Order: sequence, then C-alpha cells, then structure tokens
Amino acid sequence: MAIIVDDKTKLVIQGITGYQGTYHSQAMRDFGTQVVAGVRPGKAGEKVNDIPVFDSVRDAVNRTGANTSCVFVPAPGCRDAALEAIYAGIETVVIITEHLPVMDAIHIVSVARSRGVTVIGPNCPGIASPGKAKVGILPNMIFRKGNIGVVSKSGTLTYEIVNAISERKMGQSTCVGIGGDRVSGTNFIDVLERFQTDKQTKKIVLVGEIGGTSEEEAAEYIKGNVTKPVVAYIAGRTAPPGKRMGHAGAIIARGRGTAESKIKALEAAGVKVAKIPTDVPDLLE
Amino acid sequence: MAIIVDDKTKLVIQGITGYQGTYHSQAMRDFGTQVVAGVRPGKAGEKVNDIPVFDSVRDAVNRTGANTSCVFVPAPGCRDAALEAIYAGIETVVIITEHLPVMDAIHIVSVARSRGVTVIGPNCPGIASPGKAKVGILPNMIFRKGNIGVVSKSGTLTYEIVNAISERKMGQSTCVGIGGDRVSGTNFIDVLERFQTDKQTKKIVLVGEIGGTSEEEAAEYIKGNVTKPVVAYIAGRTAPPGKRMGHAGAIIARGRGTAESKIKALEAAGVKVAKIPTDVPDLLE
Amino acid sequence: MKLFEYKAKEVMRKHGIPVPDGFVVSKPDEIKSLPGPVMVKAQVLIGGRGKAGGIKPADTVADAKKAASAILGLNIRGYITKQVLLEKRLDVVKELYLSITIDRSRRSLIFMASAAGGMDIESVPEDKILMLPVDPIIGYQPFVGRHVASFLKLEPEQAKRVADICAKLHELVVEEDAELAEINPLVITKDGKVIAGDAKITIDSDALFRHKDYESLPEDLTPLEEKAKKLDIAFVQLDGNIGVIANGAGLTMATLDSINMFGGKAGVFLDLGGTDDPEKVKSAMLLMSEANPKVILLNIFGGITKCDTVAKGVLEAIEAKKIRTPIVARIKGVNEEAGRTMLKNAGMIPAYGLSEAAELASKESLKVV
Amino acid sequence: MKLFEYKAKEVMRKHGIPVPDGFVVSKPDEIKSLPGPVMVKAQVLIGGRGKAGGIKPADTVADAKKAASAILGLNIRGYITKQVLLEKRLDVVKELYLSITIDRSRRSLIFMASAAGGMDIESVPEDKILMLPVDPIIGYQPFVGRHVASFLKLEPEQAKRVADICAKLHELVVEEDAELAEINPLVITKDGKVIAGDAKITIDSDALFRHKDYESLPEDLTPLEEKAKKLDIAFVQLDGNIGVIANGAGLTMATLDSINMFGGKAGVFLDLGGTDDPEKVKSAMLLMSEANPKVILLNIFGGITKCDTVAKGVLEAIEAKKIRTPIVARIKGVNEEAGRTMLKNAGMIPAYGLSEAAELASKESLKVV
Repeated sequence: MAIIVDDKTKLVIQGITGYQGTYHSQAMRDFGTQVVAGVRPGKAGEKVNDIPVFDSVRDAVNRTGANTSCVFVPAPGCRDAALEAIYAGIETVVIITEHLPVMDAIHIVSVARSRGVTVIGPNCPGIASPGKAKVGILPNMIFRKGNIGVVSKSGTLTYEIVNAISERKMGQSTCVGIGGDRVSGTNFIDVLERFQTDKQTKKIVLVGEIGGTSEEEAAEYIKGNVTKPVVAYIAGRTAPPGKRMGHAGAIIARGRGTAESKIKALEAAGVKVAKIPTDVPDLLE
Repeated sequence: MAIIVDDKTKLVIQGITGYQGTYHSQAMRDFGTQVVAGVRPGKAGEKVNDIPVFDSVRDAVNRTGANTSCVFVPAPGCRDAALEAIYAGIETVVIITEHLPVMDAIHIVSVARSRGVTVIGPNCPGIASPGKAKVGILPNMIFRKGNIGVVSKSGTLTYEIVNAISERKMGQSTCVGIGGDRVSGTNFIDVLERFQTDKQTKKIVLVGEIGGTSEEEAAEYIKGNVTKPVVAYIAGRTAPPGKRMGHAGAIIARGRGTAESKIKALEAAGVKVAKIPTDVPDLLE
Repeated sequence: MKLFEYKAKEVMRKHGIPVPDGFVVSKPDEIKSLPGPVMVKAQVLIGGRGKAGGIKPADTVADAKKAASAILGLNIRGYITKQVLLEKRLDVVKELYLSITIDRSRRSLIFMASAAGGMDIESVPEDKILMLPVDPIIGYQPFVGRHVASFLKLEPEQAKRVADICAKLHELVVEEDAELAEINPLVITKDGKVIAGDAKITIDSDALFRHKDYESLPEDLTPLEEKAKKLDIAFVQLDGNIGVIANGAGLTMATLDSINMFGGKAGVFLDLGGTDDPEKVKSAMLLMSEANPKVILLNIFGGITKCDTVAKGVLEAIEAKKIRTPIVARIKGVNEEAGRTMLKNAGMIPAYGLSEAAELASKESLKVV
Repeated sequence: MKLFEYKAKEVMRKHGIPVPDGFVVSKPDEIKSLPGPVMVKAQVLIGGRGKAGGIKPADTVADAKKAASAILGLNIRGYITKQVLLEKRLDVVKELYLSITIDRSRRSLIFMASAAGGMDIESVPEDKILMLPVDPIIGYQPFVGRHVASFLKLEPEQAKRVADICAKLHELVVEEDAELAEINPLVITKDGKVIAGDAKITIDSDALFRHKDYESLPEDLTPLEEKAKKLDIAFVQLDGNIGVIANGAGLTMATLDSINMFGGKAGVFLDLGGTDDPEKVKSAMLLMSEANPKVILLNIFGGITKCDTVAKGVLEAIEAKKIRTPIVARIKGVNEEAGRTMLKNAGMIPAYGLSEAAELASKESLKVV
C-alpha cells in the first residue's frame, strides 16, 4: 500500500540538468524509484544518468507514461513548470523549489485542487515510501520499511525524526514532507486522511512547528476522523516570539499559532506530544 | 425524477427587479417553481411579486437555502453575477442573458466545471420539468407532463417543437434549452447522459442547428452510450452557407458543421431525423 | 467584427508583435515616400485578394501610385477596395502559420500552428497542424509558447521569438476580446526576424461594450442592413422571393427549411432574436416592406407578449406604410385566436402551424401574377 | 519586506487608491510649504508610534518644523525615526478597517473589513470583522467589493467608493506581490471622500525577482544581520549564550528546544536553510565567531554532502579565524564516523545525537569560567 508514491510511480524530473536534478535523479533511482524521464526545454534527446530528457512534460508523458513529477526548477520558472505538469496530465507534482512567491503557490495549488491533482510542496523535501519509491531530496540512508506514517512541515527535522525511528528498528510506510511555506499543496489533514485509510500504516507521526494554525486544524481532524495512534512533535516551543525563524511558516502572530496552542489542541485530540524530537520513538513504542 | 430542476429546486433570481426578472419570476411561480429569493445589489429588503430581494446571492443562500439561480443580469454584469452565484454555493446556474462576450462564457464555464456546478446557457431559454419546476423564460402553456426528454440549442424553435409534442398529447420529462452560443455551460452530451439515467425519460428529442460540431459529437456519444430512442431535428438544412443566421452558433465554416454532416452522423447513430420540426411528433410515435 | 489588415496590424503592434513598417492610403496621391521596396495590398474583409490582383509590389513612389491606382476600387469577390496598405517588403526565408481562436467543444481558446504557412490553413493536412488548447483555469503560461515553437522545429533564437509572439497574441486576444487572431504567414526573414506578414483579427461583437474604440470602425453595409443592425435585427439577403420574419435563429432556419419543403424560396429574412416584442415586430414589418418581396411570411412564437398585442403591431405597420404585399401570418401563443381574427380581418392569410404557414406562403410565392 | 508608510501610500496612489497629499522629509529644513494643516508622522516599520509621540499636528511651516524636529531621531520601540511624512489633515467622519492578506488554511487571499477602524484589528471582536476569501479560481470580481461594502453598511455613494478601493487593493496585491496590504483607518471624510489614512504593505520577499524596483529600499539591519542576509542565512539575536548553527528552520527550532530541556539558552542562531553545503557551513562558522557566544553548537543533518566534507569546511573556518570558542559539533549523514574523528582531533566536542549535543552544549554554557 503506502500513500501517494509507490511501485506504480513513474517519475519525470523537471529541471533534471541542474545540479540538484542530476544528483537526486540518481539518488531516487538508488532508492528504487522508476525515474522514466527528465525535462529541460531545448535539451530533448540528451540523457542524464541514462534518463532520457524531453523538451516538455507533454512529450515525456506521451513517450514514457510518466504519472508523477518532481520539480527542481528555480522559483522564477517554477509556476510555469508545475502548471505545465498539470496541463500534461501528471497526477502528483512534488515541488522541491524553495522561495516560491506565495501568489504562485496559490495559483498552482488552486489549479491542482480543481483538477484533482496532488501537489506536495513547494519548499518541501519530498515523499518516500521505503521499499517502493522516493520523490524528492530526503536522504536514502535514514529510511527503513515499516508501518509508521510520517507527515512533517519541516525538512532536516524530518530526517532527524525518521532517522531516530529507524535507529530504533521501527520503519516507515510513507514519509511526507509537506513543506513549511504559508501555502502548500498538501496539508496535514490531506495526509492524515490518506494514512487513516492506508492499510500498511499502523501509527502516525506528525511533525509541526510554530506559526499558522494547520496543527490546530489537524488536531480537530484527528479528533473526528483518525483512529490510529498519533505521536507529534511541535518545533519552536522555546523559539522567541515575533522572530522570523528561517521560513515563512514560522511566524508567530496574533497570539495564535503558538507551540502551546498547538500542543494543547493535539493533546486534547488524544495525541502524544514529544518535548524534543528524539523522544518521538519512545512515544511510538 | 426529471433532470436538473425539480421539486427540490429552490430558486434565486438574479436581476429580479428588471422587466424580464419581474415578469418571469411570476411565470416561474405559476409553473410551480419554488422561487425563494431575488437579488439586486442595493435593493435588499424590497419585494418583487412577494419574493424577498437581497443584496447578494450569498445573503439569499444564507437566508433562504436557494440552490439554483436564474440570471437575467445584462451582459456587462453577467459574468460577475454568474461567478457570484458559484461563489455563494449555488449548484445550478441558468443564464438567460444574451450577447455575453465569449471570453466571459469561457471564464464562467471553466470555473463552474472545476467546481462541479451545472451552468445552462448563456443565451438560453432555460429548463422546465413539467409538474415540478421551470427556470427560465420558456412559455408555460406549451408544456405537458410526460416522458420525453427534450434538449435543444434553440429558443423559440424549442417552443415550436415542445408545443407540437404536447398538441399530440405526448408530454415532457424535462426540456433543456442549452443555448446556441459558441461556448455553453451544458452541451448535448451532458444532457443526453442525464436523460439516459433518468427513469422518467423514455424517449429523447434533440434539436440542433447548423454550425459547430456538437451535434456530430452528440451522435458519437449516442452511438456508444444512449439506449433510449432519439429523434432529432437540425435547423438550417436550407440556410445559405457562410451567412450569420442571428446567433453565433449558426455559422457554417470550414466545411464542417453543415446540416448534411450532422444529419448523416445522427442517422449513423440510429437517430431518426425529422425534415421539418412539425415531423418530430410523428417520429416519436 | 472583422478588422482590416492595417487595423489588425496596428492592434498587433500595440501588443508588441512585430509587423512590417507601412501606411494606409485611400488615394494614390497620398503616397509621398516609401520605407523601401513595398507591397501594395488591398484592404478588404475577404480572402483571395492575391489571386484577384489585390497585391502588387512597388519599388518607387511612381510604381506604388500606379499599383495603388490599379487596386483602389477593385471589386474583390463582391467587396470594393477603398484603401490600400503599403508595407515594406520582407526577405522571406520561411512562412509559418499561427492563430488563436475559440474551441467550442473544449470551451476554451486554442492555438493553431503550422510550419506550412502562407496558404489556406484548411488545405494543410491535419498532422501538419498543432492544435493546442489553452486551459482556462491554468491560463496562458510560458510552456504554451514553448510547445508551439517546439512543434514548429525552429532554431533556438527563432523558437524564443515565436514563443514570445504566442504570449503576446494570447494577451491580445484576451485584452481585446478577439474571437480570432491569425498571422498567416508568420514570416521568418533572412536576417532572422519573426514578423507578421498578414494579420486577421475578429473582435467579438458582443464585447464591444468594453471596447468603445472599435465601435466607429467602418462597416460595408447596405442601407437596409444598416437599419436592421440599428434595430438589432438579423437581416440576410437571399435569392428567392419570400420575405420571412421570425423570432429566433432556430425558428427562422426552421421556417426556411419548411418553405423549402413546399417548393418556396426565401428572398430575405429578418430574425428578431428570441423576442416577441410588438414594437420590434412592427419595425421588422416596415423594414421588410422596403425589401419588396413577393410574399411576406410572418412566423412569431410568443413568449412574453399576447398574440393580439403582436397582431396590433403588425396592423399598425401595414397601415403606416400601406403595405399591399400578400402576408401569411402565424402568431402562436396566448390569445392566439383573437390575434388571428384581427389579422384575417385586415386581409392577411392566417395560419395555425408552421408547416401550414410555409405551405401557404410557398403557394402564394409561386403564383403567376 | 515591509514598506514605510510613505512608500506604501505611493504604491496605493499608483493603483488608484485615494491617499492624502503629502511629502516626506529627513530634515526639518526641507519643509518649505504645507498643503494646508498637516499631520507629521514618524516613518518607522513598527506599530504604536502614536502613543510614542511619533504623530503630531501642525498648522504652519514653523509648527511643522518644530514637530519634525521632535519626531526625527525618536526611538520608537527600538526603531530610530529617520524620516517623517507630512500629510494633509483629514476631516474624519468615520474610520473603517480594510486589508487583504494570505489565508493559509484556505490557500487564498482574504479580505478583512470592519466598521471599527482606527484601532488594532486584533482588539476588534470577531463578529465585527468580515473575513471574505477570494476564490483563486473565480478571481476578484466586482461582487467581492460589493460584499465588503454591504457588510460595512455605508451610504450608496461611499459603498461604491469602498467597492472600488477593494478592486484596486486586490489589483495592487496581485501585481506587486504583496502578502499584506492594510488600510487602517480607511477614512470617510466630511465631504464624503473615502481615503487611506494609514497604509501598510508587505511585499513578498520571495517575489522580489520580478520587482526589481523594491530591492533598493533601505532596511534597518545590524552589520551581522546584513552579512547573514547576503549569505542567505537566517540570523536571529536572542538573549542566551549558546551560538546555534543548524540547517533547516525546523531542525534549528528543535535544537533550541533541546538546549532548553538541558537548561541552556541560545544567544544567537544561524539557520542555513535545508542545505548542508560545506561552503555555507564555513561562512556560518565565521559569522558565528563574530557574534562571540560562549559555546557554539553545530547541528548539521547531511543530505547531499558527505560528513567528512562538511567537517573539512568547519576546520577551515576555525583555522582561518583562530576560533577558540568551545564547539559542540554534531554532523549526521554519510561518512559520519570519519567526520566526527576529524572534528575530535581538532579539539571539538563531537556528539552523536541531537539530545546528546544539546546536553553537552548546555553543560558547557553553564560552566563558570
């Protein structure tokens, strides 16, 4: 089972000729992903790590049957690239690109939702279903096949927690890094809904952070809809209020979105909340 | 049964204070439609034919539970009105307004389709399910309850044919005037699909006209999907080629969209095609 | 509303699409100097002007005046040439085809492009034409232009320019409410430029309320067409002798079909649109009498108005203009019987149904006078 | 990027939103004449300037100079006033609130409006605030402005003006890539005008690549903040004594949380973003040494780069600056063991896990020297 990406995933990498695209096309292959195509306008006919490069996603889809895209295109061209993927009929678009203007994110996400297309990101590390497929930049070595579903707003913190879980000989069904930008294609609730129905997933880890109210909304959702055990960690309990913590998700404003309010909401929904990330595996046992 | 409008229809009329809006609000009531609200910005609190008027569709929906809208707003304000209805959560929007710019039609229809909202029109006479409800300007007196589904691109020609059917003591399940503009919210196929699954509908009448290729597409659809008997009439067999016949649907161009091509396609799909409108009832018997 | 080539190119220039330098004149004497060797091109709203002698090269002012004299006044498939466009001649290396129009089935705009430009697009085989719809929810994005350029298999520099022209053409269509914008040929010149050799733009006449600047453009209408247009009545001249007045495009066409069944032939028709407004019926009767048909067939299906009210309008028109043409009248709707009696008493031939009306009118039209 | 009030009003004027006549000065002597009675307003990127004495009325040039002298240089909640805006005083009848911002949950823009303008919107009860999302697929349509105006219960003329301002504010937000545009108060004047009394605009800094004109705006940064910004490293000054370097916002915050668990306190932190680029790690080490913490805690979770390569970068930085601050280093990823050995040999305190690292750094920071 697993969610969103699995052994049926046929991946096209948009921006495959760049440094990140080239590096991660190989890393994703090593993880087991079927990487079927790359796209770079004007470079049709070339190959990157033996992967054929096309002028457009449309060509890639027509020629290889790609159904999932991973976007490495830098911010100024990212909206175009993501919409090109949707136009070409791609079902899941994972946007790694950071610093995407929020208006572009709104545009991409609204189009995707109206088309039933799953967008993960922007500014996310991607998604991995160990033993099946990985789409994104998550390090291969931290994963272990298992039955814990992980959903996280963070990048490297996700690695930290997944790594801690794997070191304790527990594994993951799917790990989804949804990204911490203000507007994301997939939010906690979207992923929780899928984990709840996924047969492989037995327990769920939710990694949130201060800012926004999506953790509170997730808590509300868990209360009404999720019967599987959920463990959470909220980063930023001790972060100074009002400071911008590196990305846009992490602004404390209007007295909402604090770590306290999130932890309280989650605990009220029956979620065990870890104080520090390394406590997560303890709470899972 | 019937399709699209029935006894669950709760109608709001946009532009109720105009001549057409006022006249037809009463005519629709007389037909049996539950007309629950009217909208005219700045006229909240007034009444038209005893129907309460609101500032916005949003207010009308919140206060009366309206689920269907009939738009009489003139072309310059029509896009705004239709999108307001969709924004407010209306499920079926019937646009009577004529001379709507085609860009506005594309905008409205694309939004509606992405939201699962049914738009009928623009530039259409509306829809009537005898014995249940009518939304639009079709004359009440021509209808008779029965089991023939009528779908037509035309306005007054629809009246002609429905009238001819009723005079022969046959009746209609629902009659949908989809409008003859180049871009319509609902096309033949959308309606045929519904008639095919509607239990009340036993036979179908399709009234087309020269121009465009929607009759040919309908024929293709009928061949593969419609098992109920279909009778058609295509107006314009003797119309002069290349002349604009009054509305945009009726332009013959590029050797496609001629009456011959349409009639041939329909007959190939097993449809009986009448030579003149008054032959339709004969073919239904 | 179709724009003349010079006007269409003006609009394209406004939106940043390269067009040749040129100017338009309506008299040869207005030609004072040339931007270099030119083409002199008839400005008519119909295709095929090349074959009709409507396009001539000229290298000097004298040549150009001569060419303009030859072309001005030329009758091209029924259209009289009133203006010529003098335009710098292009060093053509390649001719492409590029247009945007409405895709009815997809309910969107659609790009059409072909490497076989310069000829009628209908004669280009389908597999040589790219049909690329613009998803209205996604909107125009740079990838659309890239797809078009990629299909045309161009050098990188020209591909970029064509993609850029796609973006601008789409912007033009949306901002100007054009229902067609066509560049054929889109020329690639010896020095690598990409430039519109010809330009066709049709503005959506329903959108003129937000484009006041277009409303004053001249239109070639006969006096009767002019009047009909002012009354918002569709007026079409045909070659038979029955004058048809009906309300609604479909009903009008169905009336023609029915006449045809009974051997009649329409000479002119007036379509009032979906209305049964007695004032409009009256205006149409007056207009029709000027067209001087042998028989008038009036076929009105009433919606809002009562039949006797419509009949009253008809009678007033007959009275006012002393119309003596035989009139077959069929008015359907509320108070039908009363209306019919009024018309009958005024000497008209009343009919109950459409086919009856068509039959009566046809018979009347075939009578030898 | 927050704009100063005068700049925000300039942008609003550009988009057709009425703002009072005025001008900005950085010295009292620059005031030569007034457009009438004015308000002299401190230009600082923080609220509460009224209470801090940052807004004063003036009727004459002499008054205005006096007021400007008093306000220029004023420290308002940590921000030094460097400019004042002199603006025609408004005859206020009513103060409204109007803004557009990002609605994260709905993933759209959202209008906020209230008849209780002039005060902090957070202190207005929720039922007195309209929250009206703009559906991104539908886009802004006139009905949105009508809804806002209708909620505010205005006279028809003012309602029309407010609706018009809504359209323009939305256009501004989209065209300028603003993540916030706020007018508080939106003033209705005695003569019935609707005009922006104050203006706050925040431009999405991720969108500056398409708004080159904003890039040159002055920002109040300390030298270290300036350096960090150039390196694209998030730099935050806190009040503890541990200097934290981590990669990624979440991991940085988790590191702070972990330190806190063990009694430590961060004094400054640097977030490299999601990268483990050795060059960036090196720059961060150099930057951190300038901040002069008691202990440095380095917590890098490797993705692309190998740990020994990252360790090499760290060692180069220490070498270059002769950094003697105790360093707790935890680098996780491929070739972890090799990296750890390198760091240990160079005198650093290596750690395996995050909590171990936090514990070691906290202990070190609590040592009495």
